[in-house]
Amino acid sequence: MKRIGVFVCHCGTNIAGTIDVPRVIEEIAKFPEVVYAVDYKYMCSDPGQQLIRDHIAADGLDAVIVAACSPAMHETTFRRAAESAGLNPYQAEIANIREQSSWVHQQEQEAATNKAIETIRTIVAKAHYNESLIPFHLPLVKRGLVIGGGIAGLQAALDIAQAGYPVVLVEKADQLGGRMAELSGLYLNLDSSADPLGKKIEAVKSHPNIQVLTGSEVVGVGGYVGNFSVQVDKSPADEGPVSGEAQSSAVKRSPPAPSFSPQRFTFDVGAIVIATGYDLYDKRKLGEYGGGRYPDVIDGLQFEAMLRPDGPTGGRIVRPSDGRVPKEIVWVQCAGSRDPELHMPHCSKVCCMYVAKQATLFKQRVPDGQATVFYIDIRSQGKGYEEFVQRAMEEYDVLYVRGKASKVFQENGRATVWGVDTLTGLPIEVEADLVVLATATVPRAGAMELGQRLHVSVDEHGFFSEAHPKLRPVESLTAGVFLAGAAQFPKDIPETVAQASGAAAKVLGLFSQRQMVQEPTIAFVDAEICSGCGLCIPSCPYDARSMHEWRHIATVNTALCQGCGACTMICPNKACKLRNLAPIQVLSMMEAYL
Amino acid sequence: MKVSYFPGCTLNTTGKGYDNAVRASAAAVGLDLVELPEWNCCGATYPLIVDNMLELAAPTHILVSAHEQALDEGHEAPLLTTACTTCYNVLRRTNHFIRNHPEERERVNAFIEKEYAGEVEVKDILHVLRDDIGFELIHEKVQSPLKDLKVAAYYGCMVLRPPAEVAYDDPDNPRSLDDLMAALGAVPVDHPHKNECCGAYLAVKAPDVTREMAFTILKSARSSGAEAVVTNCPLCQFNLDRRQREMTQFHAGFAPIPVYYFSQLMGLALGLDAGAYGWERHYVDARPQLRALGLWNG
Amino acid sequence: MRVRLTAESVHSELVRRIEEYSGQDLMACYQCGKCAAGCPVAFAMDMLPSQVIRYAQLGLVDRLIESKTIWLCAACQTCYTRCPKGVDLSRIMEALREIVMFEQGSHINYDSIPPEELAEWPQQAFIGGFRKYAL
Amino acid sequence: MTEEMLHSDPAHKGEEATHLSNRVLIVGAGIAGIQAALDIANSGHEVVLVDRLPSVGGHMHQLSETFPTLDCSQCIMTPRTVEVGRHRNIKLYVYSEVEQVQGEAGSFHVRIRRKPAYVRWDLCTACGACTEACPQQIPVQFDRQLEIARTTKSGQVRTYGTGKAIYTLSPQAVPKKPVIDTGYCTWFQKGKCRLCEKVCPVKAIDYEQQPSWYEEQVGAIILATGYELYPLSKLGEYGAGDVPDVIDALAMERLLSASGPTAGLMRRPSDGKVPKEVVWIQCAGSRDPELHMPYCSKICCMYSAKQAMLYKHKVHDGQAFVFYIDIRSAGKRYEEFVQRAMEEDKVLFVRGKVSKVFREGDKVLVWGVDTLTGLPVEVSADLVVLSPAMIPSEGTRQMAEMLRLEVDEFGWWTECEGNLAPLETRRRGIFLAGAGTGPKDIPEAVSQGSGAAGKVLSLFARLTGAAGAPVRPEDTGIGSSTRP
Repeated sequence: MKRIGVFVCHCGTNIAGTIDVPRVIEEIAKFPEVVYAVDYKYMCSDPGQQLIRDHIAADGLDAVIVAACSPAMHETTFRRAAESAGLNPYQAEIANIREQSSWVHQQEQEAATNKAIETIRTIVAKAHYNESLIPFHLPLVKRGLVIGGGIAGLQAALDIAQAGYPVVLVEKADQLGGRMAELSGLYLNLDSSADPLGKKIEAVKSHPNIQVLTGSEVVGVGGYVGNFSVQVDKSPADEGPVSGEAQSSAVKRSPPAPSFSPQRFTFDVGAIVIATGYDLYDKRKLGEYGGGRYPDVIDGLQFEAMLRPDGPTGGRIVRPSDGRVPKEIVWVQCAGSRDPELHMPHCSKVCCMYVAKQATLFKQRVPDGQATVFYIDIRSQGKGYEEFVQRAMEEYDVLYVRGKASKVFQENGRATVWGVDTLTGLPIEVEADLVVLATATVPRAGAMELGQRLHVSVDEHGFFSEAHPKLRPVESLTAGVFLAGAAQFPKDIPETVAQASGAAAKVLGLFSQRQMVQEPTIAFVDAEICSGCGLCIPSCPYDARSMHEWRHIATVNTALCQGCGACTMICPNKACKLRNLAPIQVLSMMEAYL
Repeated sequence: MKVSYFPGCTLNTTGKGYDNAVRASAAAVGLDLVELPEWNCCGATYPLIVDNMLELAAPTHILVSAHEQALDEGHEAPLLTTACTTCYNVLRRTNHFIRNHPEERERVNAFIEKEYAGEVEVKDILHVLRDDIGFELIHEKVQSPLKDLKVAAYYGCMVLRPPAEVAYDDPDNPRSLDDLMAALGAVPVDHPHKNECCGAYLAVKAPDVTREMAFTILKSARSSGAEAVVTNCPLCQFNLDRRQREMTQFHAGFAPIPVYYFSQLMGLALGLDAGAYGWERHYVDARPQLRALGLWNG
Repeated sequence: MRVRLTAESVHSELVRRIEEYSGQDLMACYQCGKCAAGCPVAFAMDMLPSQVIRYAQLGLVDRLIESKTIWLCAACQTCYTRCPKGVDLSRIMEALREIVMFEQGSHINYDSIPPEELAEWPQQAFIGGFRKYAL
Repeated sequence: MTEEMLHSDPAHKGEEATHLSNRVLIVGAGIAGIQAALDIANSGHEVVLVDRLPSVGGHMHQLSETFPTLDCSQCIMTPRTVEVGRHRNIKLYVYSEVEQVQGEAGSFHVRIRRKPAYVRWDLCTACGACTEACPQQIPVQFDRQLEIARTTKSGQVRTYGTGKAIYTLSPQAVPKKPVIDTGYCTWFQKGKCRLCEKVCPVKAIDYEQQPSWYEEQVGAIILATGYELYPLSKLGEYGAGDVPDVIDALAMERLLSASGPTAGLMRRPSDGKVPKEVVWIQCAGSRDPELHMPYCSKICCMYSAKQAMLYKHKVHDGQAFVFYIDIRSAGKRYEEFVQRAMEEDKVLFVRGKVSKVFREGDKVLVWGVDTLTGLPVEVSADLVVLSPAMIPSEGTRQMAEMLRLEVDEFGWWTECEGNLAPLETRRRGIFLAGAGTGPKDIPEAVSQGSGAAGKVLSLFARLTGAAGAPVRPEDTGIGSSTRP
């Protein structure tokens, strides 16, 4: 017999507004083994937790059930509370009477109350069989992997390395710098981006803790948090030494002997930062704007290249079709963004600002030029951004026209934009020398595949999913894998840099531990019953199963097992079991319910 | 290849010349157009309000006829074509609706006392020529190539929009008519307004508006170097051609430009007798241009 | 006069009928203006196509009923083809025409057209126009 | 995490040899400060976390639900606040302010002043008897000074404050200990009452309590001082805060919150009626270089869409109007969220800044414009919610002077470099996180909190000489050939 205490939470009115809590208390007090039952307004609050701790001691409880919200929310909270009172944390269970009762049955209070009572009854049945478990300890490799050598990856690598840990930085391109290296300047101060970026690159390359692999791709990742095994292929085209000034070093270097097989590196890391950045939406998919059809219809990065002193035009703004300096330029915003019907549903976030910057730089260099921007909403919400856009309007006479352009065509050497000014209600036509499409910002090609390789979830567009949109923005849902920069969603540079430092902090937090702690509520094999059929091996989504080397039974890699239970379903003899969710527990829970 | 053919009201009356050219050219390239034994008007506009059952009855009736004809005469597949883009648009969309709305389909069927579930495939004549006959084959059959006549292909709305329901070409940058012209020995010129609307039935309510819409298209065709415009839409042909009468008056310096039906040029290129192709109905007489190129001696 | 917006006016019976006849969700439009930017008839309209939706969103159907725009829409579907929200504006125009004609009768008088002009028109223009502008 | 683990870690070797401190002072226990504190504390360093409110959580604690997921703010926050409250590496000073900072990176000397709560927290068990007994209903700052009218049994409408003169911030407050508002307490004001003292079972009430001072030695500082809202009193054309049914956005959060003064029921302040037409006014004091603040406050568009949505979920037959200049929904799933507000909840967004708001009978008239039709419009609303500009939290400027740091003309912290060093100040060892540098939404503030933590951890490693152990090529197999 166990001594079980049940603590019912009101969650303000979230639970108590629907469920008759006094009746719940009255009923559960009658359950066998329940020696104490009490309710409180917010169990998760400090006094609520204290209540639990007090009664563990006072009533000699050896199991605790908190009837409250989803275990996803507060299981850890209450297990810690139990632990701090000397109870094994795995003797603390949650009965979810909020998401599964009060919230979904708001109109049926009687039924909701009954369901809450039944839910608690099943957890009591489970608690009866719960074992006291001890977490596993696993070794921890204190080396980081950063994927992507843009500003996000550079910053994350630096922060980790400066804290004393080795980092491997893998970049697909032949040089470091990523998209930022393609930019002409930064908004606000219009500084050239080359300088500060160059310093970062230099700091990374000269840091004794950082190893850089350019021209390389992560092709395989195995293992788990603290113990990832990584395979990186370095393309044979880039055999020479890594150099940030690849432009200069590439000039006089005899081509290496052709070799077609990439160089493969395999090494272990404890944590991974994904900083793979963004691509621009293919402008050829924007037929109405003549993307890819007309030479003088270009995208934002192509225009950046023209503004860059080290760019192909040497910093001259010229029309691709005839090399002349354009006098009139039109920017078309939301080219493929905010368009759930035909293109991308999201706002690409950075376009409003870079367009304002490009228009300003154009006007600085071609003072008698005319800059026109078609927009839907001007999104200049960053420090100094609103002022920057207003300056573009006031000082540089950039004409903002509120309305999405519908058609762009080139005729007689001129590019014409059909738009509208929704503020006067007039259809507008602008004949320009050059049209710049602010195409949607999308994940880098291959992001989906990388996500699969890393077992990290991505959304339907290929942006990496954060663990929680509000409170865990730099973590992925996979332990030990963190996110930085536009790989997660379009971001401007300061946001990217801050997030990269945040990802680094997560890595450092992980590395500050001596070893990894693994939840013990995972699968195990009952060697007595296992027939060695091997069915569980392919059923495991985490590759945590294998056959024992010489005994004819299946085994569990405790580091990889996530306790999902797929093996327990497929095992014909029920030799695969989950700790604290054994078949007998499930059966008794069902029995309690029926 | 036997295909059910729906001429439609326009090709039966004012567009007879276009129809003659379509039938003759099709026959010359091995496309056997079998006119539906009985047919009615399609309605000339696809109904856009939700309660559209009454308006769908007429086009569904045509689809049913095509289905019955295909079964009775043993066509390879129930395929219905038309050279009127308006009819194509209405029939194609009706068919699309019938296929995708089982409940409304029942109501239409009950109304016309037939059982039809979208068995027929509706294709525009140009689509059939492109995919079922092939422009290469047509090119091989050309007797008198069009002498590098610079033509601006004009598609209008009906075969392009809404794309999900009717388009067999890129709605922003269609190619099929251009490619056919190239196959016939003409030089298609690229111009930006091949998919702009010319005003459609505004012709009857606001001819001045249609004139301006047509002007936008023709001006751009002209400045792209075109010597003629070619279209596959009888209403567009009318709007683009007929409205040139007032265009010179409103736009100084506008030089009239002939507007051909694609089938007229096709018949000529295939070396057919083009006498009954309705040349006399053109406002801008095309014959002098053809004579100058040696393509017409009538 | 200021136009007063109320919960009732923005959900008026006429607004409801526009949505019902057209099958379109008026609130799906976020007023980017792309329909107006691409509309080939916009130059002749007294109210932009995007404003037709806007007036309907505000419940100002009276002004829509008086507008020339709904009679100038050629249903070319350029707006719908490019709409980022998939709003079929030509259906909204058609719904409005239906509503107006239901109250006011046909908007075209064929008797006034010279017979020689009538004889020139392609059948489809005549029938199409009749379908759009007459009950 | 144990002490043993901490000191066995190679990253921390060498600490004992120096006089440098590897503790961190974090000023502000909003979500940015909390995140930074947890990241640092979980890495084994001690954190001194200071906040001037009686409990941690900052503004996020006041929010009802958060965009774009509509997660209950307090629910998702509680695990963090509880962890902060219980963390062995976090030393919490609430109801306290940093009074003096001296020294340099690695060894800052900090003096903290703790305000008198008039309650001995060491004795208090948070039973709540004092608050229950307190006769003085007061408008409280946490509820944005809201006063809610209720109809009494006799049919009279009476206005009540939303809290008591002895209060805790919320049921989930961490720590959950009461303080006395001496400005309202009948004992402090009139010299009588002492009811709380009478009911307190553990004799924790101490009317004589004095401020106390504490000294702390830290190696780094994170400023997570956050924001405030521009006062309505400065917005004369919008009623200057004198119209009870014209409230600011944080007050609306409290009205929408299940733990708010109406327990989440939608009631308007003046007469307690359910508002049927509600207007949100964007850019109230923002984007206005001439008269108010020139900058965009960044988060208003999103929270207004969220509030309008939540309002519609509570008042199904209500109508929400949002007057805006530009809709700024530039975040992950933000654009989709706003479009959902329009489509599913029929929120009517009207493009045009409101010019005037005034009382007419029991209604509030809003004069605006729809720039898309070109029509002047008005709404006779039951409730008007303003989105006032965000401004730096009170005292930021003084703190800047004390720390010899720069703030911009509006009082926001100046970053070392806006683009590539957004978390650093010009002084080594002092870092920034959250809305103290300018308006930010929650994920950004959290990212910055973690980011600042990363900066601190890196700094400590460098200060203590733990950093810089060069990698050994044989560990990765990546030979020296990849290095120049």
